[in-house]
Amino acid sequence: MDSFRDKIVPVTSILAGVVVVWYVFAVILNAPFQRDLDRRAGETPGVVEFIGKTMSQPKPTLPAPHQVAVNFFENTFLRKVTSNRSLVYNAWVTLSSTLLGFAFGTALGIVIAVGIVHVATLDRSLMPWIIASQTIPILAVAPMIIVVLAAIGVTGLIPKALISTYLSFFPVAVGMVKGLRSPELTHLDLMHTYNASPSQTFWKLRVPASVPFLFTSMKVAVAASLVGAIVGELPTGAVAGIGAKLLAGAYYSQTIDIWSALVAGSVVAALLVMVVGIAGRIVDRAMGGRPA
Amino acid sequence: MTGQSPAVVSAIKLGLTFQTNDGPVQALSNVDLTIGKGEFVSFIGPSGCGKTTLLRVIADLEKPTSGTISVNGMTPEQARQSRAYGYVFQAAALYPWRTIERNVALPLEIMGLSKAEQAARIKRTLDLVNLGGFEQKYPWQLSGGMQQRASIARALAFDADLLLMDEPFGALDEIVRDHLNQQLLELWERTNKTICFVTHSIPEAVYLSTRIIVMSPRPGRVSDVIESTLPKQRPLDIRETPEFLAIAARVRDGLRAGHSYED
Amino acid sequence: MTGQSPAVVSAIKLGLTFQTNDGPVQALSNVDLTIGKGEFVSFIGPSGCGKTTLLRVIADLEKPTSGTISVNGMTPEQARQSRAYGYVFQAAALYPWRTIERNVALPLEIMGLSKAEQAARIKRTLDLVNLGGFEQKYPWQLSGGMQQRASIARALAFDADLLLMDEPFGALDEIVRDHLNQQLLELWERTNKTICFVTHSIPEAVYLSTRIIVMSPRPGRVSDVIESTLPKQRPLDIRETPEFLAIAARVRDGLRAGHSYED
Amino acid sequence: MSSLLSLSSITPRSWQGYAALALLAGAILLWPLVDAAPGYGIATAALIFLLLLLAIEADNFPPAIGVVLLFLGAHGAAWLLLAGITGNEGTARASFYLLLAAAWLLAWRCVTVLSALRPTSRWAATALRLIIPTIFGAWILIIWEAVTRGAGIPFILLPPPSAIGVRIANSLPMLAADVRQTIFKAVIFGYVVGSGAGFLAAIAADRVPFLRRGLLPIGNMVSALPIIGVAPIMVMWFGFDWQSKAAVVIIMTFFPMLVNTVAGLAASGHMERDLMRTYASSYWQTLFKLRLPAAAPFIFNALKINSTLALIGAIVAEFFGTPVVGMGFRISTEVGRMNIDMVWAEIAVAALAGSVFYGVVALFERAVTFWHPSVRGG
Amino acid sequence: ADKVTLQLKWVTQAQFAGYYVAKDKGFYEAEGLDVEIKPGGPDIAPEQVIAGGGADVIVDWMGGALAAREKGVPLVNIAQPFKKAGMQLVCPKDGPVKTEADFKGRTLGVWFFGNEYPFYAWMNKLGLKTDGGPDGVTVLKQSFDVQPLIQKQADCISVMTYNEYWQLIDAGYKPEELIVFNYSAMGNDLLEDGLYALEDKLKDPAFEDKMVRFVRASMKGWKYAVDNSDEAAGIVMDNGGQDENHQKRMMGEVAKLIDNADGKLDPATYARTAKALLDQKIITKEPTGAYTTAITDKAIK
Ligand SMILES: Nc1ncnc2c1ncn2[C@@H]1O[C@H](COP(=O)(O)OP(=O)(O)OP(=O)(O)O)[C@@H](O)[C@H]1O
Ligand SMILES: Nc1ncnc2c1ncn2[C@@H]1O[C@H](COP(=O)(O)OP(=O)(O)OP(=O)(O)O)[C@@H](O)[C@H]1O
Ligand SMILES: Cc1ncc(C[n+]2csc(CCO)c2C)c(N)n1
Ligand SMILES: [Mg+2]
Ligand SMILES: [Mg+2]
Repeated sequence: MDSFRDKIVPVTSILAGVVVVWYVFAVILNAPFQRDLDRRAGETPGVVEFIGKTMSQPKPTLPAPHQVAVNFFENTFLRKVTSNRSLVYNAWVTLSSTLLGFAFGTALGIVIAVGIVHVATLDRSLMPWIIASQTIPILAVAPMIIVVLAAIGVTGLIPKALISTYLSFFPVAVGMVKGLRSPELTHLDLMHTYNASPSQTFWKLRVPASVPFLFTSMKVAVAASLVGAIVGELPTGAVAGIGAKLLAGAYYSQTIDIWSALVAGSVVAALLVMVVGIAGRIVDRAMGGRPA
Repeated sequence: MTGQSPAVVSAIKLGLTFQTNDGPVQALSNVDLTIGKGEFVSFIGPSGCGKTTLLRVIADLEKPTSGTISVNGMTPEQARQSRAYGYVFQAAALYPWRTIERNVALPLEIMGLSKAEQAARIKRTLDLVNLGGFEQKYPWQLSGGMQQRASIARALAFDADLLLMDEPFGALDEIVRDHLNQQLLELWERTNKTICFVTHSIPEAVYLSTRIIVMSPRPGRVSDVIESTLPKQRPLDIRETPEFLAIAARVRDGLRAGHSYED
Repeated sequence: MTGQSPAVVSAIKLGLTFQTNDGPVQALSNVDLTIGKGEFVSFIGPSGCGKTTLLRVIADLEKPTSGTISVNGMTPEQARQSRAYGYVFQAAALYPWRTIERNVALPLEIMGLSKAEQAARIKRTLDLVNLGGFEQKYPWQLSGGMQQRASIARALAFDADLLLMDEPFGALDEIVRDHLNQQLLELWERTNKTICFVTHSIPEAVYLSTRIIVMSPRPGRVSDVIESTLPKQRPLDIRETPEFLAIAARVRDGLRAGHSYED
Repeated sequence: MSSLLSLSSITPRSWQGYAALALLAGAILLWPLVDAAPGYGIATAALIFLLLLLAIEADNFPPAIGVVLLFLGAHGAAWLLLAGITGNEGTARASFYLLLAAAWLLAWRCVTVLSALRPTSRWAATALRLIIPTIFGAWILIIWEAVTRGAGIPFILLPPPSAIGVRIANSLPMLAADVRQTIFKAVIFGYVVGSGAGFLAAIAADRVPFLRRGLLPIGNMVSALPIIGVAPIMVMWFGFDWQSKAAVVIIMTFFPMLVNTVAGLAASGHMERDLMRTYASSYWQTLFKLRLPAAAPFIFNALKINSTLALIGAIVAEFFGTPVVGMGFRISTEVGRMNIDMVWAEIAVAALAGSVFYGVVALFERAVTFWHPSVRGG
Repeated sequence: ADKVTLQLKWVTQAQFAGYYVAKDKGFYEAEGLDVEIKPGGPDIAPEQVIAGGGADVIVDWMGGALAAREKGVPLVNIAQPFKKAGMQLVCPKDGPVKTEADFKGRTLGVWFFGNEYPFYAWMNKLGLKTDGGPDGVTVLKQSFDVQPLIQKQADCISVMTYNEYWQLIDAGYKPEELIVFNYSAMGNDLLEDGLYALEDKLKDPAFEDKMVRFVRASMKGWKYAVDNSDEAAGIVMDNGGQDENHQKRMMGEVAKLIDNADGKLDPATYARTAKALLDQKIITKEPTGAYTTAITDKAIK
């Protein structure tokens, strides 16, 4: 893989490209409303002035990058990290339930995959229902889950984490079923000749063989987990967290707030995925992985 | 020798047909075979005649579609479950995520041996196949022949009474091969193991075996069984004796008969 | 023969060191080598002495860490890009999602040959290695030797002027091997290809080659170069002539010298 | 008949049988089944016991008959139990649940016996493959029905499956319209475009090192653009109709495909790649002839995960402004109207559609990656 | 102190200022109550929360409450702090809609999730179909914000007097540039924020007494909030409200809906609400016992 140093130039130049396109779109998307405003105010600004105005609306359709950047900077660095307006604080709230849900989800996904691979009855009966469970729209049942959990006294982090779990176990389960079944047949035969127990075959062969699938799935799962945590914040009163910021932003049409919360969410996501990726590479290295 | 000692492998009218996308393939047909304790039996035959398949049936890696087979008086499955045999595959089948040392340790871990015992066996067998110094390498860092030797070491470390070896020395040069042949004979004599050995080399088969089973293809069947008249003690230069050459010639004839192209 | 024809492979002070988790491994050191057009050069040497590595360097699959090498007067990379050679790997490396036929077709598709030409070449080479009738099978449905033959067919179908063959006949029995040896010699004579051939069999090396390069390990280097005095026309029974045996003895001596254990 | 089944002669042959017998005894101790006035008729109760005892005794019959007895006994008893709760809602006592548990254990035994069968004909194998998950699923519904009605759980918290079934039957045209809007427009379009875009991005990143270094970290950022943040923006950009939902689906399905394709492209073996090098095969030839086939198991992973993600995405996106049709619209609206049965009807349809979708992808996977050990049988 | 859990219909904002004020000012404590206020959110249905045992009393709109009552959750209105409806439909003056006669063929933004009944009742009255045909209106399910109007995706949208209306003003619309159809002003209003508890629990005198004290303290809170709107907005902010100016403005508007803070239900509006729901088949039979004046009668002498 490439070193961090190798990545800086490409990442920054692609980001720069994104920003340029973003500005163009900001002007285009904000122009109609600006024209309305100007028409109602009876003004006819010049092109430059008009473009300037499209990029400084308080509630733009698409905020310009610098508006988001300023908002992001203020809410990240200029606020006490304990303030509930601080993005750091809100990101942390979301992150904590993400991580808990991700841990649950990965564990559950692995357990299900192990069951499916080892128990014929489960393979046949459980898988269709797991698939069905994933098509239940989470936002529709999240409130009911939270209501029910609250009724039995479970509140706080756990309900949100459970929604993350629900979303993240599936990629892990699907990937691990594939991964645990991916050992070469000769490798399985070898275990057979040793009369290895299922658990020995599992630990010594299936698990190592499934590692590439596991980490790939975990990248998807950690992202799904974050989405789950954010979704789970809404029906719990949206008190704190990135989801709460998004909701408040949406409710008051604070598009700049929405976008800076989105940026915060994306940064957290990218970091989480990178951490999983790095963990994957460390494991691969430790397993004697051959450089490409 | 066959009659008196109890049968380790006994097959009657064994047959195996694979179902493939374009019709059935009869890999074994009507194989009758008895191997006694302490025998060294070589299987030789044209490529694709069913040698590997036969070994796999003995090892319970493949179920016969007709006939019966017993190993140590049990079904192959029971024999496998009692860890009756060690198997050297035709391809090395090393686990890429384990170093050579850990690969050899694999069967020992599964048997639950103590760390000390594991270490001793690993050292002994790796030295035997001349891989000392490569313990910490991963399989892809070894040459083809070294990988094959590592897989032999792994099977020897397992130390079962029955050894099933599928062309273990195919990728080795003459010198190493001679060396390992001698080592194997020595081990066999010392431990009275029963060995089923697939090879393509006629001299190797003659040099090592008490009995040579010649197979022919389509469908795979036993076409000749040659009892060796060579003494148990076999120095390397026994290979120049007329007795040896006579046996070799007979094997060659049997082999040639099974081939579709005559030159 | 070496001097007069233009050099197909020319290596000067070639060295290659692998970096591994527990220190560097010197796979090749100070290898000087010139192979002329139309030569049949065999490489023989103990397991792990660098034969495969040398072939891989010629094929531009590995970059030397010292010295220089040219192929057809170009860098190995340019030679590879001009599709100067066909390569038979030590392991079969067949693609599991392709039938045998489609595996042999692979290089032909890449070269962009017409369907008719592809079909003709596939038929010809599969017949050559005696795999007619197995066109529609998948690799895992073949025996080890059949897989190896399929991979030989694939390389032959490619039909390059330089053939790099890494123990192509390792998993084949004597009869098939003799047959393929003859086929290969015939092909070589007819087409004036240059062939680099790794083998572990001394008779095979002597029988086939115009020159035999004996290598020795740690670090891998050329320890002896033996020019064959045998005529170009070689019936199989040439292997019993004193001349043949003399060359074989010299190779055996060279080989033994490179081995660490003396028996 | 009654002499055959006199209690003392009952001999179970499985732990499920023993447990069921114990539960039966418990049920007698804790009689009656319900608190309410009408209760269960004596005949009904006796029949329930008879059926359960028959099922417990089933293992003593030849397997073919035993399976049928297990099946009929467990499900007949369950059916009688459920039928009897009508008019007695919310008054079930421990005894009721014990009998239900006994029936469930026997159904479990039935599934175990069925799983162990080695059918000889293809037809029987297919039938078995369908029957086993069906029994499993049926019991989810039976227990759900029994608990919601037995314990009288408020309808607006969780309606019983029977009510949902009735609702589905009565609202077919509406459900069809919603499916058309959500699945046939937003989901399919978004799935194809999103998966395709993730795939192409992975190829681009693979082809151009500059993009690999730059695009992948940014691709990671797209991974968690939370749907609730993105959905309103997409509505803003692409309007109320299905296009904005498709856009959300594209964003949701992009990342799994990107990550899996990147991993899959690294999955081909070294020797196989070397072989391609010896042919001086071009990048694209190597890609199509080696690396993509080798990546197929990973790519199908993504396609499977995406098949359910796309559905969730489209439905949830409809919570944020839609025309007055669509599965997500219906769900959020009917929650507000306390028509929770309609909500579950939509969920059931979504689950069915998702399973079919997933199943189709899985069938393709088997056909395309027939050579992979996981398909050849590992 | 007796514990009471109150589930709000929406996030913390001045719409619920009375309860927060009552809590912060110690009015609940003075009645011997320990009140927990649970904020709501999108798609959280207070009816479900109370049915699941997660709350003793909820803030709900009459439409949702009566629908839930028919579905087996016997909700009873015990007080009605909001006398008027805050919902209205607004259209920009420079758009095609000037009067009710212009609706035909237009696209209108409506909130669902149980908030759509007044709109459908109104259209019913006007004889307009809502299926998107040329002689009816096209209905859009509107989300949290006022973007559909700004984006011109709808010709008119729903707003609350105390909330989204001001977002339009903030977005640059002047009040005189907007045409407002206020449901209360048109006499089409259905009852909004009321307090609801479960009928069977109310039969318990101890619980009833608790509710009497709760309503009394809550209405005291409302009165205080109406009289001290800036301070009330501050209290809302302290409890997690967003955007202080917005809350102040909201408080001012909410005050107009409270009238005199006695929480008494107006039977005429109740009857109209029930009839509209019946007309639209939201409920199938005339509700009985869906409200009680006993609590407010005892609470506010
Ligand atoms: N990728 C690699 N990384 C590290 N070491 C390697 C690698 N490939 C080969 N080696 C080492 O280089 C040496 C030469 O290996 P090579 O494969 O060339 O041997 P060889 O002569 O072909 O042997 P054989 O006859 O057994 O195939 C060996 O010691 C091997 O361990
Ligand atoms: N899994 C399989 N499916 C279908 N056919 C198979 C399978 N395995 C082996 N065969 C066929 O069975 C026959 C015997 O194969 P086997 O591997 O036993 O040969 P062999 O004697 O070991 O040959 P070699 O010396 O080349 O290794 C061959 O024709 C082969 O094509
Ligand atoms: C999903 C959703 N539903 C309704 C509204 C409208 N709304 C805003 S405030 C308010 C009063 C609730 O007590 C209502 C109904 C919305 N914005 N989002
Ligand atoms: Mg074989
Ligand atoms: Mg080699």
